[in-house]
Amino acid sequence: MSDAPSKFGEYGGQYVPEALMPAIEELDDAYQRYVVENEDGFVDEFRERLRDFGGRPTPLQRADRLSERYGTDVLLKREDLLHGGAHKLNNALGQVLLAKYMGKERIVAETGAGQHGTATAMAAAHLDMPCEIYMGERDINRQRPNVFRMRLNGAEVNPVSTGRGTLKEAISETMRDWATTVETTHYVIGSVVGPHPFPTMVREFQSVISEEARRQFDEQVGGLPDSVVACAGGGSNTMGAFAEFVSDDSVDLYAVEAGGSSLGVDEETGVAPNSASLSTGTEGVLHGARTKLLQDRDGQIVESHSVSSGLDYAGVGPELAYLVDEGRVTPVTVDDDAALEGFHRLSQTEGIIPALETAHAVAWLEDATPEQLGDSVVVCVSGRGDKDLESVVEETENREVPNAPDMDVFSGGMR
Amino acid sequence: MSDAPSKFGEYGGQYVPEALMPAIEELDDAYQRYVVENEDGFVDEFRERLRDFGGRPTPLQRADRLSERYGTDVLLKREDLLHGGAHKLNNALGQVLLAKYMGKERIVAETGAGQHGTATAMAAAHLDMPCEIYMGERDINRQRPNVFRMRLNGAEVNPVSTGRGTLKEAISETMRDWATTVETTHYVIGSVVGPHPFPTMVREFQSVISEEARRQFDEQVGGLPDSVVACAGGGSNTMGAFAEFVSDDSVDLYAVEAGGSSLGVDEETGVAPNSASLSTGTEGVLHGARTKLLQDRDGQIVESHSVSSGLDYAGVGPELAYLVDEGRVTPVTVDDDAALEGFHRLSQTEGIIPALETAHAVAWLEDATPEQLGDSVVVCVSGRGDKDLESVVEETENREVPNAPDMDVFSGGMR
Amino acid sequence: MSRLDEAFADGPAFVPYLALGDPDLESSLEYIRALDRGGADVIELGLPFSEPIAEGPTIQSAVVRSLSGGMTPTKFFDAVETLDVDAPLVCMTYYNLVYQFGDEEGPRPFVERAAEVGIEGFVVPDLPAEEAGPLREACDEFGLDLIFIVAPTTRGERLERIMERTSGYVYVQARLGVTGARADVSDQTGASLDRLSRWDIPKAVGFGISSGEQAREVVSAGADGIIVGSALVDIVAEGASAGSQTGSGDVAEGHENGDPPAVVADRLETLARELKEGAVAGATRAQSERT
Amino acid sequence: MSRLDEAFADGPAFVPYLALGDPDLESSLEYIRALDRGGADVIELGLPFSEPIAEGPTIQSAVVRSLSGGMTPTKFFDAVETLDVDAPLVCMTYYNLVYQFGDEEGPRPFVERAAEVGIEGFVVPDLPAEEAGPLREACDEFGLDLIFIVAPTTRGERLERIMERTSGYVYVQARLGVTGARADVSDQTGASLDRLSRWDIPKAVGFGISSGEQAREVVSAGADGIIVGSALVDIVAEGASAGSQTGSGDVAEGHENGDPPAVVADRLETLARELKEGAVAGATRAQSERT
Ligand SMILES: Cc1ncc(COP(=O)(O)O)c(C=O)c1O
Ligand SMILES: Cc1ncc(COP(=O)(O)O)c(C=O)c1O
Repeated sequence: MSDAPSKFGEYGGQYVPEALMPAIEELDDAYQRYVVENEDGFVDEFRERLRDFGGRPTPLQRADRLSERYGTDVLLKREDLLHGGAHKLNNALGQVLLAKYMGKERIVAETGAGQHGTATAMAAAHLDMPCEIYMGERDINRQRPNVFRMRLNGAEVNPVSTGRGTLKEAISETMRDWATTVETTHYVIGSVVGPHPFPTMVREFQSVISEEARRQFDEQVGGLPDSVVACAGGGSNTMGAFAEFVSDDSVDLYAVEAGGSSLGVDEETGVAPNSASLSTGTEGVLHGARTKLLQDRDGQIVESHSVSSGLDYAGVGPELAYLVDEGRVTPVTVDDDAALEGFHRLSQTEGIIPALETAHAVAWLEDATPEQLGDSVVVCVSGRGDKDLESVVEETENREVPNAPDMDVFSGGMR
Repeated sequence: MSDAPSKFGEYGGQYVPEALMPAIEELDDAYQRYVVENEDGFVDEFRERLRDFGGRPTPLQRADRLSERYGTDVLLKREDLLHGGAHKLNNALGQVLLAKYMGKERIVAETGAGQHGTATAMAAAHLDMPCEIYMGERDINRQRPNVFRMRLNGAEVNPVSTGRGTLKEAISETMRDWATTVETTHYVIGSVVGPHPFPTMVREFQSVISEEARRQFDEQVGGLPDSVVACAGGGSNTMGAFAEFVSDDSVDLYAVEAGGSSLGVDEETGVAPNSASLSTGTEGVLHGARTKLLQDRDGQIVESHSVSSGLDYAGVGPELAYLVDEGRVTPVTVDDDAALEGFHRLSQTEGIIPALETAHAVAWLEDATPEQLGDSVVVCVSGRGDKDLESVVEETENREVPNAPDMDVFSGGMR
Repeated sequence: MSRLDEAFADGPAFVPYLALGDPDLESSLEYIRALDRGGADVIELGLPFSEPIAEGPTIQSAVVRSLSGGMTPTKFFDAVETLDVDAPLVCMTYYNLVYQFGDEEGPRPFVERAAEVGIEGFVVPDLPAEEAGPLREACDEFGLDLIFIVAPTTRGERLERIMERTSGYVYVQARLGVTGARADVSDQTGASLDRLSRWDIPKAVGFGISSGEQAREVVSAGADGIIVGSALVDIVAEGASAGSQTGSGDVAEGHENGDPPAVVADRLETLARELKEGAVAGATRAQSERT
Repeated sequence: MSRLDEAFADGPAFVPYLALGDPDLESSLEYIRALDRGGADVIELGLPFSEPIAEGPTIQSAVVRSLSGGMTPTKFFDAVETLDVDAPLVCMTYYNLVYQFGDEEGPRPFVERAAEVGIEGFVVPDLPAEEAGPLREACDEFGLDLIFIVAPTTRGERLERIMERTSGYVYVQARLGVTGARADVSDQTGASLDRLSRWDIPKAVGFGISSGEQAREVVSAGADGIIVGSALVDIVAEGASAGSQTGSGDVAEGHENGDPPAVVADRLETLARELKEGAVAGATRAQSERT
C-alpha cells in the first residue's frame, strides 16, 4: 500500500473543525503505520478477513450476451457477491479493523441509502465493536430493510431530522458526534470523500477491486483491458476499480455519474436534478475536502437527485476530481431512464440483478462508442439490486421503460 | 462425480406417471454422460460458471465469538455468499446447463419461498433459456420480492391456486407441466427429492460445498472436522455439506430439522406443526420417491409447518432418509423460537444475517453437547436472510425472543 | 379371463371414471349407479390422494372436494361394499395409500380388503412397472387385475415390460400431459394403438375424450374401449357449484347448495349413453373398414 | 492594535453570536442592536452555510431558518452595511462561501467586500491553519483579523502554528464537540487557558456558556472574554416558534407567527446584560485572587 500525500493537485486537504484535527492526524499516523507499513500484521489480518468473512476474491465474469451485444469482451467485476451485497464492505471492514488496532472503542458512521451503514454494522458486529449509524429520517423511511439489517447486527441507528433528513445531514451529524467523542471513537466514512487521510485510505481499502481484476484479466484473457467502467457517487467503487490501472496509460477509465432527470442546476430552488459533480460541478469545499461539487453561485451546496440513492451526493472524491482534470479519467453521465433500462438489461441477459448505482455503469455501455470501449471492457458491478426492488417497481411503473418485464403478477404493488 | 444407483436402500426409486418415465430415463442417461463422464466438457464448464457467475469457492470462515461461546472451533461454510444468496444456485446452474447440453429448449421449476425459483431464473437468464416457475398463490403473496426477482430475470411466474397454494401444490403442478411438455422441457427440481436421478444429481451438484469445505478445513485448520451441521428441508444443502464426509467415519453429521411449534402430527386436522420428517416421519411415497415423510395413518400427506418457509416440506431426500436409518446421519430438531434466537445470535455476534433455514443449524449449537460437536464443527450457512427480514420482524414481535434487538425504530412495521 | 377382460368381449367398452365422495359420498354413489345405467362396462372409482400428481385441474378439484368431505380408504371400501352395480369396479389411486393401508407392511392388506368389497382391479398412475412387484403379487394372490398405463412416449423395452405386466386391460394414454377434457382427439392415438397391436389384451384409450363423436373416432382408430373421466367430473363439479353461483358465493359443499343429485345423475346418464353409443358406432365403422 | 484587540482592553469581553437572517432579516438586525445595547464588546454574525458541520442542533436550526428566509452572502453584506452598532463585527462562516464569492478566484473578493461594509474579522471553523494562507493574506491586505479556534485537543506544534496565525483574539473551545448551551462549564477550560498563557493575544472562551454564573466562572478561570451563541439563539428560536405552538402547528416563518421582535429583543438584551455582568464579576475575582 502506498504513502499518502494529503492533496491531489489542489483537491483534497483537511477542511475540518480544529477539534477534529488531532483525530485525523492520529488517523493519518495509524494509516501510515498499520496500512502502509503493515505494523502488527494489520494488512495480513485485513486480507484474511476480506477473504473469509467478505468472500474475496470476487469473480471477474465474462458477460456472454453483453459481449455479443457490444461486440467487445465485457467482463463484470462481481462486487455484488461481496458479503453485504456491495463493495462497501472492503472499506468498512478495513476501517473498523483499523479502529481496533488504534484502540478505539466505538464506531460511528453515516449512511444514505443504508449500504455503507449495513456494511459498517456487519464489520462492527464481526469485530465486536459498538456501532452507531446516523441516517436521515427521510432515508430511514425509504430504506427500512437496511435499517432493520443494521439493527439486527446490533448497531444503533440514530435518526437525523435536521434539514431534508438525507445523506448530507447525516454526514454533518456524524462529524458532530465525532467532534464530541473523538478520543474513543472512529468515524468510518463511506466513500473516498472527507478530509485527508480518508480519500486515500478508502481508496487503498477499495483498490483490492482493481488489484484482483487486473490479475484475473491477465489470467483469463491475457494482458490488460482496454477500458474500465464504474459508476461514481462519492467514487469509492470507482477509485477501487481504477486504482491499479491508473498508471497503465493504455487503459481508458470511465466514471459514470447519475444524470438524473437532466443536467444543470436550478439556482432558484437550489436543486440539481442530477448528481453529476465530476461532469458539471465546480471546485469548492465540502465535508472536509476541496473537490468538485454541485453548488449555487454563492457556494451553497445544492440538493442532488438520482433514482439511485447511493449516487445521490453533491460531492465526489478529490482524487477522482483530480484525475478528471488531468484527463486520466473521463466522466460520463447516464440519466434515470437509461439507468433503469440498464438495470433490466443486466437482469434479463445475465441473470444478475444489479444495484441501481451499478445499473448506471452497465447502461453507459449502450452509449459508448466502440473506440471508447476497445476490445475489452471491465465493468465494476458495485452491488446487487435486492435493496432496490421496491424503488424499481415504483420507478418502472412511473415511466416507459421499454425493456421492463410486465409486472401484472403484482396486482397490488410489492406487498 | 459418481455413478448413480436409483435407490438408497429401500428409499428412492421412480414413482412417477408413465408419461414421465422416458424423460427421467433420458435425464439419467444425460446425467451419466455429461455429469459423471464429463462428456463435451460439461463438468469443466459447470465448474467455471460456478466460479465466475456463482462466486465459488465460498469461504470457510472461523466464527470467533461462536467458537468462544461453545468452546470449540466453529467454522462457517458461507453459501450465503453464493450468487442469489443461497446454495440453491449450485443445483440450478448445474441443471439448467445440463438441460442445455441435452438440447432442451425450456425450463420449468417449482418454488416455495422463492429461493429455488430465483436461483433457477438467474441460471436460465445467464444461459439464455426460457423459464417458467410454478409457485403457489399464497406463497406469491408472502414472497413478493422473490417473485419480482424472478420476473426481473425474465422468468414467467405461474400462480398455482389448487389446494393451499403452497410448495406441495407447486411441485404437483410443475410435474403436470412437465408431463405435457417433456420432449422439449427440463424440470429443474429444487432439492434432493423427486424421482431418480434427481436426488443423486442434485446431491452431486451440491457436493461442491463439502468438497471445498473439506479442502479448506485441511488447509486452514488441518485434518478433518469432528462434526458437520446443516439444516434439512428437502436436504440439498444438507447432502451437499455431508457428501464428501460420509465415508469419513470420524466426522459426525447432524441434520437439523424444523421442529416448528411442536413435534408430532394432528391426525384430526391433517396438520404437522413441524417439518421434521427425518426425526418423526414414516416411510412412504411422495413426489416420485420412497422416503420418510409426514403423513396420517391412511397415507395422506399432511401439512407441514415452520417459521422458515424453505424447510416447510413434508418430505425429505431419500438418501438422507437412508443415511439416518444407517446411523450415519443424526437427525435433530430446533423449534421456531430457538431458530429465531439463532438468527439474532449469528447476526449480532458475527455480522452475518442468516436465512431462517440456516438459523436452525446455527441454533442447534446451543443444544448440542460438547461430545457431539467435538473440537471443531463445520456449520453450513446455506443462505442469507435478506429474504426473511419481513417475517423476522413479524415473528419477533409475536413472541418473546430474548436476544432480539429493540425494534422501536420501526414505528409502523417494515414500511 | 377376468371380469375386466370380459367387459371388453362384446364390442367396445365404455369405462367412466368418478372420484368417490365427490362432492359427497351419497351423491357420488348415486352418480355411479347412473353411469352403470348409462352403459358403463367397467367403472373406475377414484380413491383420492392428497398429492394427485398425474391429474389435471378437473380431477384434482374432484379429489379436493372428496377429501374435504372426509373420504378415507376405509370409508371408500365400506362404501364400495354397499354398492350394487353391474359393471366391474376398478380402484384408481396413488401408491402411498395402497402401501400404507392396514397394519402389515406393503400393499397386501389393501388388496385383500379391495377383493373383499368386490373390486376387480387397480390403476396406480405413480407406480411404474419396475416398482410394481409387491402389488402385482398381492393382486395375483387375490385374483385382481393390475392395469398399467402406456404413454405416447413409451417405446421399446419399457413398452415390453409394461405389456408383460398389465392385466385386465391396458390404459392407453391418448396424449402427453395430465387428465382433462379436450375438444380434439390426438393423432398420437392411432400411432400408439398400432404399436400395441401385437399384444391382444384390450386397449382402453383415455385422456381427453368428452363426446360421443370423439368416442367414435377413438374406437374407429382401433381402441377396444374408451376411458372418460374429466368430462363426467365436469358435470359433477357444475352440479355441485350450481347453487353457489346464485347463492352466497361460497363454494358449495354437498348437494344442499347445488343441483339436486338426481338431476346431476340424469345428466351423467345422458352423457354416458352418448359416449357408449359413440364407441359402438366407432366399432361398426372399424369393422366395416376392416372388411 | 485592531478594533478587536481593543475590545478586550478594558476588562473581559462579552462576544455574542447570532445568525444573520434568523428568523428573518429585519428581526435579526433588531436583535443585534439589542445585544449591542446589552453590552456586547464584539458581535459574531453568522453567515449561514448549507452544511454547518461544526454546529450543534441549535445553531444548525438557526442556519436553516436564515437560509429558508433567503439569506445569501450578498444580502448579508448589504445588511451589515446598514447596521449601526458600537461593537465591532466578526463574520462567522464556512470556507466554501468565502472562497466562491465574487468573480475572482479565491477569498480576496469576499474579504474586500467585508472590509467595505465594516466587518473587522472572520471566524471560519472549517478552515484549518494549514489551508488558511490565501485568506490570511487577503485579511492582511484589507486590515482584517482572522480568528482561529483552539480545541481542548490542540497541542504541541499545531498549537504553535495556530497561535502564530490567529489575530484579533483566539477562540478557545471550552470542550470537545459542537456548539450548544450546556449546564456545566468544562474543567478542560482551565487547562486550555493554562496552555495558552504564554501568548498574550486575548483568549475568548466559547462553547456551552449560557448564564452569568458560567460567564463568571470562565473569566475567573482566566479567560479574556466569553463567546455565547446557542443560549442566545435559543431565545430567538423560542420567540420565532411561540406563535406556532398555539397556532396552526406549522413552524413559524418570520415574526408574524411568533412573539413580537421587540419582546424577543428585550429578552436578548436582558441575557446579554447578565452575561456581561457575570464576566465582569469573574474578572474582579480573578483580579483579587491574583493579588
Ligand atoms: C452498490 C453501490 N454502488 C455504488 C455506490 C456509490 O458509492 P461510491 O461512488 O463511493 O462507490 C453505492 C453507494 O451506496 C452503492 O451502494
Ligand atoms: C437458505 C436455504 N437453506 C436451506 C433450504 C432448505 O432446502 P434444502 O434442505 O434442500 O437445502 C432452503 C430452501 O429454500 C434455503 O433457501
